[in-house]
Amino acid sequence: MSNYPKPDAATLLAMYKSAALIRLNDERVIKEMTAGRLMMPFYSTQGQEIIPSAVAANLTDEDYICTIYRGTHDMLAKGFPLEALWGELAGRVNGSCKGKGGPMHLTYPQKGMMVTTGIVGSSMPIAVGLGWGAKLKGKGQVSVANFGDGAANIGAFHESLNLAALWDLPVIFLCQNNRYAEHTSFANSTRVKNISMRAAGYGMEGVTVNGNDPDEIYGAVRIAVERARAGDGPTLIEAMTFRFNGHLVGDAAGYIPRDELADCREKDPVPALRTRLIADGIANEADLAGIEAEIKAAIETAVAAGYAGALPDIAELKRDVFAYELA
Amino acid sequence: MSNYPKPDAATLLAMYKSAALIRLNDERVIKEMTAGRLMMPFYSTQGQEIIPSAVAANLTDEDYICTIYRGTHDMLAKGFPLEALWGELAGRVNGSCKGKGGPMHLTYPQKGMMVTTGIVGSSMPIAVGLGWGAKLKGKGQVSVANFGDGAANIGAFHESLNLAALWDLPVIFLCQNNRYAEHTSFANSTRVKNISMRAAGYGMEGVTVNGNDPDEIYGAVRIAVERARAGDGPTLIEAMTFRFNGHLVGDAAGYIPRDELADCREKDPVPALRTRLIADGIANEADLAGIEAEIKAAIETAVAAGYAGALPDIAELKRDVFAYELA
Amino acid sequence: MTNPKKMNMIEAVNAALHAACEADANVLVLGEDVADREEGGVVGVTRGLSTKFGDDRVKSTPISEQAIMGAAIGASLIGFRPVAEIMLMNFVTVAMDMITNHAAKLRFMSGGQTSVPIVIRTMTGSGFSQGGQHSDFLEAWFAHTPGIKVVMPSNPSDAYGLLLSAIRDDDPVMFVEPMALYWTPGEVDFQPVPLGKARIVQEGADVTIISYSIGAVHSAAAAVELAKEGIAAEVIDLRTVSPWDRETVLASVKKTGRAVVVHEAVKEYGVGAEISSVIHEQLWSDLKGPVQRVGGAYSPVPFAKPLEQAFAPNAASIVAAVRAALA
Amino acid sequence: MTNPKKMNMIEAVNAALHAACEADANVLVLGEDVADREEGGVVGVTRGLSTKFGDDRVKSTPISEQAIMGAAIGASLIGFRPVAEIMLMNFVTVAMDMITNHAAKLRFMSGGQTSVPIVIRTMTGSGFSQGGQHSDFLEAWFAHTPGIKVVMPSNPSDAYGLLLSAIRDDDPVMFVEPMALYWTPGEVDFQPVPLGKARIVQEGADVTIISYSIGAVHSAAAAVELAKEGIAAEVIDLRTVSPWDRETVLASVKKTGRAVVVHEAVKEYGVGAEISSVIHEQLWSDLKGPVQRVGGAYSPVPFAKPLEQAFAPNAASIVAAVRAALA
Ligand SMILES: Cc1ncc(C[n+]2csc(CCOP(=O)(O)OP(=O)(O)O)c2C)c(N)n1
Ligand SMILES: Cc1ncc(C[n+]2csc(CCOP(=O)(O)OP(=O)(O)O)c2C)c(N)n1
Ligand SMILES: [Mg+2]
Ligand SMILES: [Mg+2]
Repeated sequence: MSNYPKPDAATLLAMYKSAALIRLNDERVIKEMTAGRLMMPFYSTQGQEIIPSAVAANLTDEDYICTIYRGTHDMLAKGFPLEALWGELAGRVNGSCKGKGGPMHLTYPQKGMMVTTGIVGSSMPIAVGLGWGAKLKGKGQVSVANFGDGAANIGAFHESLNLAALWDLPVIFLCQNNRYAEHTSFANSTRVKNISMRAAGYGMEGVTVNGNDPDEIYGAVRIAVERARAGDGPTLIEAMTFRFNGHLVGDAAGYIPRDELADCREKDPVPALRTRLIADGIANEADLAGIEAEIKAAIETAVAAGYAGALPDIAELKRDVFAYELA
Repeated sequence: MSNYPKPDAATLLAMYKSAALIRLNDERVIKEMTAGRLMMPFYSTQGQEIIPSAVAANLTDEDYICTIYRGTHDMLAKGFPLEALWGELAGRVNGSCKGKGGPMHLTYPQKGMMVTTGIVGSSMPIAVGLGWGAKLKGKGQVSVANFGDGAANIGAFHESLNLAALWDLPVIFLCQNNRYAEHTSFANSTRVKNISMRAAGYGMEGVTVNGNDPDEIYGAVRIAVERARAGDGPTLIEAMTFRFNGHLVGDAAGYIPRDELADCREKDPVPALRTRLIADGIANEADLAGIEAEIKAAIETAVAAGYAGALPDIAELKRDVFAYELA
Repeated sequence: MTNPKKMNMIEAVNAALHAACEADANVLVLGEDVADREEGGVVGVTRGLSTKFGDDRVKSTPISEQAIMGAAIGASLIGFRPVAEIMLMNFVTVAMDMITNHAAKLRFMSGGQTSVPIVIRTMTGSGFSQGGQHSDFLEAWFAHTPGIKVVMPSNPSDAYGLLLSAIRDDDPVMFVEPMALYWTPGEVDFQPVPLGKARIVQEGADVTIISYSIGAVHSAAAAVELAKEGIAAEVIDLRTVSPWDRETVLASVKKTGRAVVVHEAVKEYGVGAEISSVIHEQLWSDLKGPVQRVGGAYSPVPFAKPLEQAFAPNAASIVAAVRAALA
Repeated sequence: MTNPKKMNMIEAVNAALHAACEADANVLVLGEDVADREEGGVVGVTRGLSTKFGDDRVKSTPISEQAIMGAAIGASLIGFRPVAEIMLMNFVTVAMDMITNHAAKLRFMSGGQTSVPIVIRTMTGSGFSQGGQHSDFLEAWFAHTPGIKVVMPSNPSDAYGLLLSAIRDDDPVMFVEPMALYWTPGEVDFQPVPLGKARIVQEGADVTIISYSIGAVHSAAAAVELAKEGIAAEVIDLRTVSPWDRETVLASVKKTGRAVVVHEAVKEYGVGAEISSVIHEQLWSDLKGPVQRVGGAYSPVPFAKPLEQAFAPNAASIVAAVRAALA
């Protein structure tokens, strides 16, 4: 990985802005839930912020992503509008899905966020289809399938990687390996040490990188994106990371050894990147404090705007089932 | 493979008997179909006889197998009674399944033939369950899942191999790679050169052997069976072979290059084994002619007995749906 | 193609696919063996398409139904209109998640931001001695799934016209082709047939027989028998099972006061139950007796001929149900 | 465990699993996170089982529903009685082939040589803001599938008794646990409850309300409302949806002359249609009006609270349907 293309200063700063937004927004969501103002299953993404920030740094609005219930980080990094997010979490009509999808089905096609699924593994077959469509359009678009370590053991993974490789599709299979699938540790889900080695079984490039290391994950994604845009086919990237807040809000994660938790929290990638930006002279304390203040302000505006939206009319049950409204 | 355990003379002779039975019976079935006396989808196993003969040489009646619609070779090798087979093909009550299953669902638990499925890939998850049960019983039984090259690209393959490896189950995944899946060539179904390399992705042993070479396939199966009985877990064996008669009776296989067909037919493994038995002095022409005559006679008896069975009573529609008869 | 022509349903579906690909460059075709390299399908339904429209638009796939459906769904999200083949209806079971959790729901869950204009072509039906895993009619599962339409033609002309409309439709459509009618010739006028509109096969004043697919053919035959007894049956071919044409059905039953619903699918919890219930709910005071239902037996489809024939409805069982309705 | 005890459904199911494992060493439990290493399930339904009965009999699995079902089916073929958990009912969609093509059909297709005594435990239901892919009631699919039973308890005592009977049953059972009732306490008497027998929740002479699962609870609440208006509703909890207790239902409706069928599953093509049809067919001359149906809206389950509430039936909508039935 030493020979990986490295993110330049501007890119690192952009990645930090994205990571900070994801972290601060995630904390804000949990605050609303703890206060009992938001009722929903919420899958915190704290600890995984660097990955989508590195992905987004390599994509344009024309590129597609599919993600999972644990996907607000992927969405925000790619530019999901904050108000549309908060409106959706609040189940209001100003949500991107008019409140009909909720946190597990966030969608925003204008920026390529095509599907968020609640079914483990199902982001992959659909991302293959987006990659097929992208290849047919011939504009060099890329399709990214986000999924977890647990999803790597379900059938959809196998069929998707094989087809994408066979058809030479511009798809990036991004396994965010946070070591746990609900209560099951990675080691208890498969005999292999890492998922990326499975790529060989499909004739595909595969690599495992530290997803919390901005350089490693940025470089791996950049190479995969270039390969995809060049028409050289798909890549499987396994980004090692960790989820700080258990499976979903309310899960105390008693099944995770305390020292493992402590060790990971200590290696929190977001403050680490912040420290690095200052150390490398890319930004100073004041710059970053300013950025964070801006982000917080933007989030507060979005929270207020989200709740301000109207609750959907019952008639919405008859809309969007089909193209026409049901009688 | 040079260091593989080799079949002894008696075993080779037994394998030939099995292969000859499968070949002669398959020809007889096709004769009945051509004559219009049997109406059914039939998936000829001609060309693949050595594989199940080598498998059976390493199993006992206590071991389990699951196979697929193309499975009469696997069934006969493991000792499926000829009359129960012909009764089933004829849809008569003396068939092993009382005529209710037919050629795609041959079953004979007394000898461990637990499931024949018509769904690609589905022999594998069930064989995993048989392996789990075998492990719980602790009597050293082995479970063999037969499937084709095309089945190696469906989700059930992936989930089954991962679980069998994780649980250290006594399962042998036997991919009978006959180069085609219906009309699709192996090369057009995946980018990889062989299926056995996928075993590594599950932390499982995997090997590709010439399934038409009695020594290679016997040795590979023997090693896998010993591993399973010793409690050392599953194995993926890819046995390279060829189907002589297209996907099913009636398929002219126009999608197979003629020279490929000719070349494979020329390397017909059954006469090849016969020649070898004589060359190695394991049997002489008269012995083998006698054996073949016996087999033919046994088949004729079974054909007659099969048709002699009664057609099932309509009341059978209400039986075996549940343990009790429906009202 | 404008002047009417006699052809069978295979040819009609093939013609509709050609017309659709010709008319709209966004129409794609995928599935196992569908390209000409694989002989354009196991029975030739897609023959000629890849040669005419190219291997990019018409693609054979590995045996990976989840990936097939995912590829179709993903491409449909970005402007394409894929027609995906699931060879036999029983194989939808390995792709149910893609079909029911995704294709049917993405429009609604995204609040109308995305849509899935795909057609899932599949064939099925008993009568070919294929047994329990290759013969099922499962339309009731999809009719019970909001967001997907179910279309079931009974003749070549409807097959052509309905498939054109299904491909042009902006929502997912399950298009079920009855194998038993594949080789029955009929006059095809090459006109689109609107979804959701039933066809009155024959007018009659005494009783209404409501059916679709192969059931409509048996119903027409039953009507001929009934006519000999002086019973004038009005036969309605729903053509689209979901959403079904309530106006036409209710108007007819209002006139006749008696109804019989017919389908080959298992009677219990089948489509007939919904139609029967609605008729009772809507026409209580017009009904002269309870709606009768004719459907497949409550059992898997058996192999043995006498059982297979007893499993499915036929003209005689429909005539008997009509007599009961008139009693 | 003999003297009655107050507990909720989670505790009751847990107690039944303990009792079943205690009583029969062939009872096995498998599924995602079911072992104590994974905290005995995401809501603790299987807590304590692996500690008490060992990690061989009680196994957590990777996220591989096809393999989970295959493991259960395979083990059941050789004498075990596996209880397999599919965490949420929507996830049956990735294992439908194993359940409907295999578990439900193997006994019949093998002519009674094999059987599949498994229980598939799953939970579901709207009301938890989980949206379109985590809330569906899909019992109609399985009721339409010959060879598998469908059991749907509405209270802790029935959950305990029905689960015991389901595990002892020699055929596959889909056991659906309503999440909305998980935490509702009730008196449990630890007696087995026979499959196929409904329970008369409350007697009444004016109208029969037929329901099950969460619907039975709403129906009982509706009956209380109706009583205030002087309407005496007889409330029947089917408990087993397939096969359902025709005698009890028909006897009641014969008495009341009016019926309403209630379930949370989508109304169209739902279980209510079958029950309504049979009542009309069997009790035509006893009926004072058409059977009414109350069910979920024809739409995916929405996220936004007002929509989610409008989607599902409740006491008010049932009361309205009863008024219609009495009109
Ligand atoms: C097919 C299916 N099975 C089970 C579940 C329940 N479930 C939701 S998330 C999850 C764990 C997934 O773990 P992983 O893939 O590692 O992603 P992570 O949650 O760690 O990001 C499970 C089992 C599901 N949603 N879909
Ligand atoms: C899930 C599923 N998809 C498609 C089919 C139709 N089909 C039957 S056999 C077959 C080809 C299987 O090829 P392979 O696995 O190589 O086995 P072979 O027939 O060559 O022995 C296909 C596609 C099926 N039976 N099941
Ligand atoms: Mg994970
Ligand atoms: Mg093959």
